[in-house]
Amino acid sequence: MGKSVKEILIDGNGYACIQCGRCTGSCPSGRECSLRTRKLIHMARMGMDVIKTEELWDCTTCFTCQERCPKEVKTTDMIIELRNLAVEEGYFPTMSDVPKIIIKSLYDTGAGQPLSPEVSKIRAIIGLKKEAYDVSTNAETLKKFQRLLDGLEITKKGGLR
Amino acid sequence: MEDEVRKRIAEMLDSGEVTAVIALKDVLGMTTPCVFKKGDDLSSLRLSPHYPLATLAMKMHKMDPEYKIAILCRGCDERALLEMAKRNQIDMDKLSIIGIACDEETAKDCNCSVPYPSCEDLIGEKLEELELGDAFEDYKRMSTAEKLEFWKKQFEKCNKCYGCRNICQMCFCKDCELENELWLKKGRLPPDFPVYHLIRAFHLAGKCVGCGECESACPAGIPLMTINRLLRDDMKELFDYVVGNTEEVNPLYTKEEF
Amino acid sequence: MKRIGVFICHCGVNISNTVDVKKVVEEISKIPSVVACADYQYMCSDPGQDMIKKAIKENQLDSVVVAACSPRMHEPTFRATVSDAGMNPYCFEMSNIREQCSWVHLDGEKATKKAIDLVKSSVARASLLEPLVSQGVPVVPKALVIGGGIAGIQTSLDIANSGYKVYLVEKEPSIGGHMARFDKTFPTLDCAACILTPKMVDVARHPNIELLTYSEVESIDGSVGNFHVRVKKNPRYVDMEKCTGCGSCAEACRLAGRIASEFDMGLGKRGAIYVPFPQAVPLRYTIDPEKCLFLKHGKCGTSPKCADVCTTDAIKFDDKPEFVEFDVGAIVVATGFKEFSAELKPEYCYDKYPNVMTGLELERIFAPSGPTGGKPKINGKEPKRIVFISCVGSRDKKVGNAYCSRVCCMYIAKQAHLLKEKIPDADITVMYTDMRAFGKGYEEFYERVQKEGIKYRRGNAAEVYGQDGKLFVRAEDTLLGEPYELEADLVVLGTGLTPNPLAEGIGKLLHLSLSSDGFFLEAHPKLRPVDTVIDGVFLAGVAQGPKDIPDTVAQASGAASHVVNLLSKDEIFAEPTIAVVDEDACVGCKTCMLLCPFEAHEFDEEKGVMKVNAALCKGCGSCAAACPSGSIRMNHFTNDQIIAQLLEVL
Amino acid sequence: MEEYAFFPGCIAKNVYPGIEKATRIVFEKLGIGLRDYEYSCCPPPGVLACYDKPSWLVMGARNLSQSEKDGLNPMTVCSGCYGTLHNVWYALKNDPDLMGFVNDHLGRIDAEYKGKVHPIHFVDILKNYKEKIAELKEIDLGLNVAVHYGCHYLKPSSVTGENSERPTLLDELVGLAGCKAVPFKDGLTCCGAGGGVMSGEPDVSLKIINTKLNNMKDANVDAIVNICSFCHMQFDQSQKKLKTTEIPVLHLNQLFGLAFGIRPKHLALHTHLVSTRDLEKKLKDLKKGGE
Repeated sequence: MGKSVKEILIDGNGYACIQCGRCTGSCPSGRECSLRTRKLIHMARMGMDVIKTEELWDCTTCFTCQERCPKEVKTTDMIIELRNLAVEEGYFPTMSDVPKIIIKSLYDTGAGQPLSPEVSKIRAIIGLKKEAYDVSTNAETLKKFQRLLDGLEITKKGGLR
Repeated sequence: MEDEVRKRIAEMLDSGEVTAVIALKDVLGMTTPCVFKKGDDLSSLRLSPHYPLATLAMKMHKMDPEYKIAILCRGCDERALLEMAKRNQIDMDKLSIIGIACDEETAKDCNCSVPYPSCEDLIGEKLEELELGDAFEDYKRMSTAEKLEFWKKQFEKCNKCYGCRNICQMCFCKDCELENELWLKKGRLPPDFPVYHLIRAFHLAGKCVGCGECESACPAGIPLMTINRLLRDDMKELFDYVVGNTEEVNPLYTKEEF
Repeated sequence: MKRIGVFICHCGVNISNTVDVKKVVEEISKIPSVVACADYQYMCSDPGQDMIKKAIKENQLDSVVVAACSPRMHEPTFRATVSDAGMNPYCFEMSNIREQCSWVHLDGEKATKKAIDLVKSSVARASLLEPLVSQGVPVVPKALVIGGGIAGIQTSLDIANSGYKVYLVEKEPSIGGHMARFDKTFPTLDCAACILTPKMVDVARHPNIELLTYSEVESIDGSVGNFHVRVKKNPRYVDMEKCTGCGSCAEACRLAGRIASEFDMGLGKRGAIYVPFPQAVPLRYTIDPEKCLFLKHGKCGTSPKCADVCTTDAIKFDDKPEFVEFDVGAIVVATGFKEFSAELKPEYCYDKYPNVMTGLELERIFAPSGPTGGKPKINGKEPKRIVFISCVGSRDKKVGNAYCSRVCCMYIAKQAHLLKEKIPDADITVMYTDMRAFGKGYEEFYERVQKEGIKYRRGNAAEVYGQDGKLFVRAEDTLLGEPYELEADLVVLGTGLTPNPLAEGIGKLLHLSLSSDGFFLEAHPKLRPVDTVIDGVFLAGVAQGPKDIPDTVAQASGAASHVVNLLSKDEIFAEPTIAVVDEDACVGCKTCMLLCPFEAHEFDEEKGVMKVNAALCKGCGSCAAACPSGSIRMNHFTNDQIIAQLLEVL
Repeated sequence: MEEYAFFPGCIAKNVYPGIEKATRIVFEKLGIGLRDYEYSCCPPPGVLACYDKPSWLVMGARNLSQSEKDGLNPMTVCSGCYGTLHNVWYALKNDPDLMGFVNDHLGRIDAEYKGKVHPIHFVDILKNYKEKIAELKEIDLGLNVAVHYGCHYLKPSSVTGENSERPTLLDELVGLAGCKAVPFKDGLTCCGAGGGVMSGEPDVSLKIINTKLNNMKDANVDAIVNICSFCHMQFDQSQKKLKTTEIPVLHLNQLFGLAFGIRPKHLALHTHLVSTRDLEKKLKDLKKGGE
């Protein structure tokens, strides 16, 4: 299922890029850090180690670059795909633990952001059920959900199996 | 219902509104197409089994466009007339219609979703929301290879009697391409797969009004309506065009892009 | 049995490198009907052609097959060859063993086998070919030119100077087009008016040119050599004969200076009675019926002031549209372009801030006849910090324009230069994608402009935003790899060229095709750039695709030479490879009529059958394919010919 | 009655339950039914889609499949959830192979997604109820607000069909509560939380939101109104960390709740990290003035 850099470039229309820089000029993250969307695409096309760069993880996926691209290059979509590839290849520079925590929580409760006892109390005070109705409400459903996750790569990558 | 039709025909002929009425009558226990004129005995008039009358109207119209005719007209007949008019074969303004609605049994038998013509003074009950179900569900489930096998088997039965073409209301060419040696060699049976039937299918795309006569005419029992009905469905799905329902030009016959 | 000659070309080594030509000759010679078969290195060369001619005479050939390249280029060559030798040119058949064989296969053995099959199939077809004769049609020695910009002006003058009558139709009150709006032209900095207005005057004075301004082509019938044209002259409400162009009416108009002038891109003002610009040709006034108080409300004070002051009694409020009809032998379409609508790039805020303007608007600011009298003032002040943004609406698939507009890089350079000249202390930055200075003297001009201190920063602008009355442009300097922001007093958008939406109607009247970019499609992108697929209809200028002035003028002269070439003939011969209706089999269902893209089918009411107008039919075959009864036969592409050809390769 | 499957998303139920509450109140008053389903996390495009996209697709499709048998379209109150569900729907709709892949996995738990229901953002429902909202309004809030869409609601426009450069919907909607959407510099930029940046690169994330908050502050707004629970969390939590601005943060449904006369406490405003006390005081004064 994983795509190579070349496939990512083809699917994302990356070879159409004319390096005009409208993506980087539009990038709210690039103003605050070293992320240069244009450069990432250039590196990918030149066969450089784009997936090893830390900047790849500075994108907030706001899609402004993709929106402004005059050549219909799917810059944001490509960054997401390149990150997938980076994870597959083991380059995951900054937030190595965070996804694992989230994946664990997702597996245990079905929620990326689990309910804390404090919020549970607040829920009751404002007239909601203490716990929301969701995948964890019914033990049988949660088990099925976990079975679904067991068959997906995410649990492997998240260190759950 | 027959009486009502008789009354209507008598009125039209007596008043001089029309000179002739194309209908069906009983001849020695067989229902045959016929022309009633003023003073004719109408007791032999029959309504069933149905038989396509549009071709007859077209032929009479071509002989003398000023001759005033009325025609006994079901939903399929009307659709056929409309498609003929679009192809410059008949002038609907010069034709009177005696609209009759088909009963549920006939409609279901024909798998017809519009078993009535659009005229106002309709004879019989208009069946508007008929539940037909998908008659071709089994066929649609087949794979392409299975479909090919299916048709090979069906078309092998063909003995090239031309019955399907001869009865077809939409076949009004003077020289039929199916008799052109270029495509179909004389004396070869069954005709080369799938030439005969595919030429017919191509010619009927956007043209077939779904009357079902070809299938009833076929002595070999080839399910011809499966092809034609699916073609009608495709026209609906691809171009939102229902053959015989609108005055619109057939989308296959235009230069415009879709 | 027919006597067929087959000639196999090596095309240098293009064919013979992959295909074993000797083997092909050997196999083809075995066919009984082939009485002569030979090969040669260059069949299209003189000796090659002579070889064919000799073989025709020696062997009394009925048909000839040449197996070589694509027929696109050389079918006409060989048709002429066989014709020279006394054979009917339509008994010639070409087999393409280069593009369809040697160029696309690597395995020589298989390619040779395929070449043999291809030639065999051509022989099969050749044995069924029939002689066809072209019919001559007399040519009307006049031309119609649609559009009065520089392209239309140049074409008209060239045709008229060759001695043929020209009708020049322009929809605006004056000819001149976009070029009349420009101040100076790159890279020589000639003043546009100085080089254009003399030509405009020449057009007006030329005895062979009939100028129809403020007019539109209503209908065009007929075909090459014999077009019938109907033109609608819109009412000017001013008598062209009486008006002297003195201008007192415009001064007197109650709405003088109150209506946005189209010619000035809305930056300047005019009255309800106006000329678009002082050098207009014809210099005759026009009343705008949408704005004129008298025409709209039937009342203008106590009496219309224009009429009051006109000394020649030229105001004609009861003016009506007039229709003119005439015949021409050829037509040139020179409908020009429309500037890209900058509001389609909302991130540049063109519609939000008055000091974001388009290139064409800045031209009017520079022009001495423009709203600021040529002084570069924005809101009454000289801008000091100026940013140019290139590729606005060009090379931009987001707005549907994949193409480069070819003029923006250079007009930006020119405008930057002019601004620097007028405001020496201005800080001017050009944000660009790529620099394209491809024309004669262009690169040199680009260099000069950079030496003058204009900053070129690679990387196009991402967005423009306003803050506290100031304007900022954001971009990445792609050479430094750094995003940056610039404050600007003026942002100029290097807007590109888009197809003129008004040309769409003309295209429909003439059945012209469009390229994927929306401009008119030429007959061949390289070898026939001024022809269209419709015989007798030619293209000039930006109507065919973005161009600068030198290229426009060159193409306009090219179109004129094609027109003259056509008009100089007494008769033209249409291709006989057209559709023919078998009247006995036709049932008159009119299916062919609905499908014909050239409206060549007519219904014969009397016989109740269809007939084909030989002059209009292009032989596309749509009708023959759709005819349910098979009553339409395509000359030269009959069913039996095609099937014989197919059966050989199956 | 018009009815939707309510997809609250993790934040609105587990972190800012005021959003869930406000949504239920507003929709009840508008007479729009909301039905609950056994949903999981959307899952977010930042962490999950970047980590393993196929898993993200399958989990997203599982959520979409929940209400399919009832024919109800899932409604989200978070542009992030909307982005995930909408992108999953769009990708599957246009790619039968991908649909097959997803259903192979769903088949393991006897589920199937046929693509018959599609996600909808709650503002796209509210925009058809402008008159009803105006009728239900009890208090003209009279606030100057900064509106925030959340990137995934607007972009990519080729998928969302929205006008990503000049959206006007929120200006109109806050107007119904008597508020004015004040323009501010870079009004449409990202809040800086998405793409895993909030958790992975907190410094970058804070810099982005800090610039954004200061732009809002320069425009003198009384509150930030958002339609995305995730941005809501970023606006509220980051102000606590940055301590440079103190602009109350309201989800649009909370704003409507206030305008409909619901007490702030019932909308859990008091649990926000940035104090809404000044805002509440202003409302109290307004109410008194009104009486």
